Amino acid sequence: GKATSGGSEQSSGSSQSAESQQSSAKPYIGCAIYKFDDTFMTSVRDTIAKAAEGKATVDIVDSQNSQPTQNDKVDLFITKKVNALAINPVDRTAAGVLIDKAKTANIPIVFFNREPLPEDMQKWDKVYYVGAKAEESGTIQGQLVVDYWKAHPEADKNKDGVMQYVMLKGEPGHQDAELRTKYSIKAVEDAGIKTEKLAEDTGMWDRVKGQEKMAAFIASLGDKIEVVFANNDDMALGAIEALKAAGYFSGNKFMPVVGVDATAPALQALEEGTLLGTVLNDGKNQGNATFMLSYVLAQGLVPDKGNTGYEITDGKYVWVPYKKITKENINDAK
Amino acid sequence: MGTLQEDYEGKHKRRKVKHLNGGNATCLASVPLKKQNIIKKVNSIMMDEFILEINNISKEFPGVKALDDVTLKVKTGTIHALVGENGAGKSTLMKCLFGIYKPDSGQIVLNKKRVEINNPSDALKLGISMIHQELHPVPYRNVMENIWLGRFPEKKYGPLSFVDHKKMYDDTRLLLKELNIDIKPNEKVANLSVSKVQLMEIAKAISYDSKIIIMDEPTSSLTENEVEHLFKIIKDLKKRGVSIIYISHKMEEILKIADEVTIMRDGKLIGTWPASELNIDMIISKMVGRDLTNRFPKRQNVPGKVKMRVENLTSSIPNSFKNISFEVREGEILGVGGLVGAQRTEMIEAIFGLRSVQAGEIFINGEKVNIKSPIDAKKHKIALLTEDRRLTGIIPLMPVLENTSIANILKYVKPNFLLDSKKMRNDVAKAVDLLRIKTPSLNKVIKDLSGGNQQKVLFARWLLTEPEIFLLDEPTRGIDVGAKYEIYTIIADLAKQGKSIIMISSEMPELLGMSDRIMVMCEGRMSGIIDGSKATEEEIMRLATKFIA
Amino acid sequence: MKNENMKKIIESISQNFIYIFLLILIVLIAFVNPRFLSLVTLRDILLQSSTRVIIAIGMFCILLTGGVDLGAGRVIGLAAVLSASMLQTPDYARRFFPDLPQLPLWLPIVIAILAGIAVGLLNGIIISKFSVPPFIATLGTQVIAYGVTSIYFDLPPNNSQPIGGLRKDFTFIGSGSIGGVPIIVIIAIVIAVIAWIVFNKTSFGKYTYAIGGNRQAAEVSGINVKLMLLLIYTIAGACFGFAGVLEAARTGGATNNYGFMYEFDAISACFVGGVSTTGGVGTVPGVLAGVLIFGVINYGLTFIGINPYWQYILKGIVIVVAVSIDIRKYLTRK
Amino acid sequence: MKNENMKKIIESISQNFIYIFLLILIVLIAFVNPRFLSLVTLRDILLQSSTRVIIAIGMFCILLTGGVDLGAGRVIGLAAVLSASMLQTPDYARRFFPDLPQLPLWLPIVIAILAGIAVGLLNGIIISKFSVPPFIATLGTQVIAYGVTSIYFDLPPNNSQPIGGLRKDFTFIGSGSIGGVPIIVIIAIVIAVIAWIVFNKTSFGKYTYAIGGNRQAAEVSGINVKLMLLLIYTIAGACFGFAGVLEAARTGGATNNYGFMYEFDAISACFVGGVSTTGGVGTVPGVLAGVLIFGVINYGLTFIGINPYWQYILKGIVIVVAVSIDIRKYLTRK
Ligand SMILES: Nc1ncnc2c1ncn2[C@@H]1O[C@H](COP(=O)(O)OP(=O)(O)OP(=O)(O)O)[C@@H](O)[C@H]1O
Ligand SMILES: Nc1ncnc2c1ncn2[C@@H]1O[C@H](COP(=O)(O)OP(=O)(O)OP(=O)(O)O)[C@@H](O)[C@H]1O
Ligand SMILES: [Mg+2]
Ligand SMILES: [Mg+2]
Repeated sequence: GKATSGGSEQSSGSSQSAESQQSSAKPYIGCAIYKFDDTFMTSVRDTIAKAAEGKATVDIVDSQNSQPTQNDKVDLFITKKVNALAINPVDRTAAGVLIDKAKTANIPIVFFNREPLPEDMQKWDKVYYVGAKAEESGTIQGQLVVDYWKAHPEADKNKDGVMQYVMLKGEPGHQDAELRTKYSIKAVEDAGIKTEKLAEDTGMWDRVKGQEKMAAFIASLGDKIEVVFANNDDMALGAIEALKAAGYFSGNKFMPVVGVDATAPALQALEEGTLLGTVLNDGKNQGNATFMLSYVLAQGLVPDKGNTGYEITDGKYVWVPYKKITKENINDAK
Repeated sequence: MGTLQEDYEGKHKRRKVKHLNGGNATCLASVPLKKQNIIKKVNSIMMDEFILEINNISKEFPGVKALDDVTLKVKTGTIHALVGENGAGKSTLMKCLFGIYKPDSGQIVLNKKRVEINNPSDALKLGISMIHQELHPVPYRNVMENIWLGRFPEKKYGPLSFVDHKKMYDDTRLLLKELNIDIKPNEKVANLSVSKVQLMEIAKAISYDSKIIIMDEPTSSLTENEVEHLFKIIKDLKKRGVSIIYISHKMEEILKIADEVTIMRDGKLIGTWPASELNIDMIISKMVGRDLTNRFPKRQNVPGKVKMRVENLTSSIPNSFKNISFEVREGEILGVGGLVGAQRTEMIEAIFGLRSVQAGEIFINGEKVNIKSPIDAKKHKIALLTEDRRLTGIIPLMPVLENTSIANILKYVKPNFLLDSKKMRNDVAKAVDLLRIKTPSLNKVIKDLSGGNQQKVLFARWLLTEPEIFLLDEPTRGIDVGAKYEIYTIIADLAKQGKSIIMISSEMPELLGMSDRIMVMCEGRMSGIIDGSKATEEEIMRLATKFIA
Repeated sequence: MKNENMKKIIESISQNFIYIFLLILIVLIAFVNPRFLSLVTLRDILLQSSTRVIIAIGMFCILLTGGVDLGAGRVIGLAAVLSASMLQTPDYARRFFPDLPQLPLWLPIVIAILAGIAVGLLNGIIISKFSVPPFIATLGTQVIAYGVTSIYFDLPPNNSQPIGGLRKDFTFIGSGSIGGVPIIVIIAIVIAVIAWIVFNKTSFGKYTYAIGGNRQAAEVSGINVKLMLLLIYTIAGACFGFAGVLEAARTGGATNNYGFMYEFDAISACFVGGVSTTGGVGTVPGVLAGVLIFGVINYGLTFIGINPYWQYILKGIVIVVAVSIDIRKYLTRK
Repeated sequence: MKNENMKKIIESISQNFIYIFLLILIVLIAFVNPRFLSLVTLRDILLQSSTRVIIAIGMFCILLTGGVDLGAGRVIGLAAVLSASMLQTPDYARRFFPDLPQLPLWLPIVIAILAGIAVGLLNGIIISKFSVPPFIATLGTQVIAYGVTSIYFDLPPNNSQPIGGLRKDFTFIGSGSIGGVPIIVIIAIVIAVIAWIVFNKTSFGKYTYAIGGNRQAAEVSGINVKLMLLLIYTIAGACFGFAGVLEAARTGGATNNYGFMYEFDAISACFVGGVSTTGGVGTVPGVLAGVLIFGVINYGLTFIGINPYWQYILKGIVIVVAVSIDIRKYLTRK
């Protein structure tokens, strides 16, 4: 049979998957994404599907942003006797239970994009992780702002040496939202710059909400705002719309805004000079490494640099770092 | 949480005690035949005691003073009739007694003791039960669950108690047998006809074994036979020392069974008289505050050429009406008689396009017409006043203005698509005046009107559409005599103008008093058409039971 | 006499409770931060409430009949994605349709609204023809609409990337002003006025009230109830579709998640604005007040910097309190 | 005679339509992949349906009265977070309460259920005491419950991090088996049996039907409707709370997002299982069939590898088709 891939073709190839797994020796991999329509995860799953072509059968399923649903899907994969699991956890703390399940069924498991806790990773030797350190995206956001702050003294509008900022958070309780919020500010303070939070509110990852919350911030705080942090690009772009409406980005009125994801519209905004910078999570390499690891594991081999093409740290981790994206290196993200 | 639970269990315990005592209704229902004499003695002692005194009750709804200092005293073991025009406040007074409404002032004295009745449960505990004017069945449950609702017999298994279905079934069967009502205990109520539901409600009210039973228009959807039967039951109850408060618009009934009559008008008490001192005309004049000598207006209509002809109309549901053929002329009033269940409603709704037919043709002015929905019917200038005003008539939260004009509203659409509200308001106001509808304003929502006035609004609704054929299904159900006369006048007037009228009625006098011809139905078939001027009650009854084995 | 007057005042307060409630809210927020009382604030709130007004009016039509539409949000998402995908600037790097010629502005807008109409029509058919209760019918079509949107959004080369780079003439609808008044506000006002006229001055409006008030009675009165329901759900679908277009224009982008849960905002606004849950009762001004109450809450609480979690709690309390007071009008019992 | 028999067969098919529907679904899926018919599959589906059964039964009580609870999901989240926060292993690095001594297993579970009861009671009070329609009341409390959960979840030192490291004795409830049957399945069966007894054999159950069938009838028959409603919402709250606990135990973790939108799954299952939208009609076996239908769909479609987006579409179609056929039973008119 033919390898399945993401997207709509998957349904057509699917009926063959179970058979192919029996009839040919092709490894069969079960892959669960935390949320199918997440911008970044879409590029990861597309890469996984492409990498699998001709090599393995990959079933990619949606956990609908719900850990219980993901557990259900993993049970199903175990029932279907996959050779390896590639899991993008909804809650990283829930990885422990998934590892127990995998261990009982003796199916190697590769987590990606969201790092399980170290103590869970130690539970078994056939557990791997591919991805970035989540806090790194926040740190890079902080660095982007620090670079700008240092290069542009006029950024300190009230000249008090303190960076007055507003924060647009993702969905409350979402781990990326919490980590990015925390580490972006930490990076600024680590660079020796004092900060003052003027306001913080949740934009629910959403462009519309980002725009509306920003409008209220501007009305309430006026020119006091010196920097805008947004947990993702969509909210950053919403904020930019609100800023434009308030007269920013025309004439010499500028506001540094940073996001995460390096989405296409964000790159456009970078080129226009409205977005100061964003952070690229390297979906291609994450997807590739995830596939290669699970592919090797599914064949019963032990992964190493030779058979996967990626450096394996501590025998368990493949680190795919985040990249800082500004107008200068925009092509790295295209 | 704990206390709620206890409260709930407490109620169960009480009920259980009642069953242990053997004081359940079925036993009692079977008692009187054997112990009649003893009970009679009891009666003669207590006859002059007031078991219930409702003193100086007032109740105001937004914009209406429904009760104004009303006092009502009921003696033990008597049948006390309560009469008054629509909107006089009868139901409201009873709802205050039954704990559905809380009166603004006044007090209730039961057995010489002042009582607080805050909800129906209190009333039932104090020995007061009620048959409501608007029926209250739970449609998707069966008859026995409806009857014993709120007090199911239970069996105990250790700390748990479960409903005792067998006992409930047997109790129900006994109760219905005792009352001679032919309904199966486990029949779904949704499958019962209106009259059966009414009978079930009567059985339910009696099953409480109460000292006082309120009956708010219990006969509004019963046939003569069933009414007679109910009277027998009532007399039995009376013998047992039960007091009955009886509300009805049917004067004959009242004089037949009431011991005393209390008359109300506009929320005020007019007085209480022994029934023996009253006659129909006296009651009516006290009720409406003026003399009303004739029950029916003089009709001056002259039937002309055939307006509508129905041929071989047969329902697509088995057991419903079949092979109905008749005609109605211009300026003619065709009465339709029969027992409840005779499928008159189904037949007339089929003509109006509300129900599907398997066969049959309808001709209007000699031309065959195809009526598939009320829209078609309206196109052919037919109007239908339905039987159940609450279900298919009023739009409760809509003002009187829109409720009256809704069927005719397209007439008020101006070329710019907007409504000509001025014209609409004028027309409605005229109709409201003509029918003497009692409403504080045209903007009052219709649910706040009394039942009779609601019925008149519905009449006005169809009057505005200026139809040529009126289908009236029990047009005066639940309407007071004064208003009835007004409606009869309108019907007669319409006929005089050449309109054709088909009027279903379960009231013999109405049929005899208003119809040019009377068609009688039995078991879904037509059992005969007789001349209105020559017809007698006996003949109608004979035809109404013609096909009943 | 005095008592009478008192009574009348109390009566009229309770009748107009929501408008008073709105006032109280504004005063409270202004008390915390007086800068809230400014033209900019007013403009922002009106701007943010504009699309909501359109959605709420669509929902109002449906609620009046005694129905409900749980799919409004997903229709908005569909329309937003559709219109945005066809209205990108020709030079944008990651176009949805790389080779699409420049379309006349109205065409994609009409297509998006037609999509809304299609879903509305489907709802209408399921509800009126197959007698499925609206709650379930729209629960079902909502899932379908989301699936369709996601499949479209996932088409290559877009692959679930946020759609950006929208044409200026399109975003102008969402962010431009005429004589200082935002275009989008003008649109909302026009639609509200039309709705007011329809529900107060036309037979269509009266029929809608009648159907919600007593469907059987409406049928007997010769109203073609099924046709009316079909029309009403279709009109509502058009409103939702149009609102989706405006959301895309306003934010300059779209994803398949646009509109998520908007139906609940709209339903809440209608109920708080005095629309009955069983149908047949409600007014257009009431709905506007309901929308504005939430607009003021959303904006105002962010304005005075209330923690997002507390915003949730306050919003919940407002819904419950407002409705429980408003409902007193109809409780004549006892 | 023959005709009569035919009619009876058709009648009984339409009366038992959902069970037949369930069968058809299973056959269809098994046709695509015969391996679907296995004990493991059955076990998986039962396992996944267990908490859903509990939630659906809580919802069933409420739907029977003619009400609805839009807050079920948020109560589940609250209970999951509460129980998880108090049941972490003592040596886990990031404990929610760093110094909490080892509590007896039942205590946090009881606390979590009590939280569910509290929300249920609040709903009950708002609905019965203040006559707020259930739809709005629970829409309001739902937002409040989410706010409270999020605030708790955000308490330092947790700061909105997913709660993990749950005790083995706790997770055993969610993943252990007794004699090959998962504990959680046993729990669900026990609860379903109790519910069946309550609704068929006790006055409480029958009064619930009466309240939904005709509230006025229940009132004038002396049933304390307000008290009943209070009790029913409270019982439902307890069910939701308990389901939340089980979700935490099953996944070995919890976040404030647990349970999000579960109410719609429960409502859909009930409606598909023949519960009436207006109340007073429905059976426990019907509800179980409804839950299983969705269990089979969720599991089966993934099993045969259908693209998640297409799964949405199919699910929507199932809801609409199943209900529209089931509803025929009640359409006796004409
Ligand atoms: N819930 C209510 N809200 C407002 N007004 C009401 C309400 N119920 C009754 N009324 C008004 O109170 C008055 C008395 O009504 P009631 O129903 O007691 O009359 P009735 O004597 O029973 O008439 P009928 O013979 O038509 O049943 C009427 O004017 C009616 O409009
Ligand atoms: N078997 C049944 N199933 C469902 N509804 C029924 C059934 N029998 C009667 N009904 C309903 O009860 C009502 C009473 O109608 P029925 O045919 O028994 O009496 P009728 O003579 O036609 O009417 P009326 O009460 O005007 O004399 C009708 O509206 C009908 O819809
Ligand atoms: Mg500064
Ligand atoms: Mg009355």
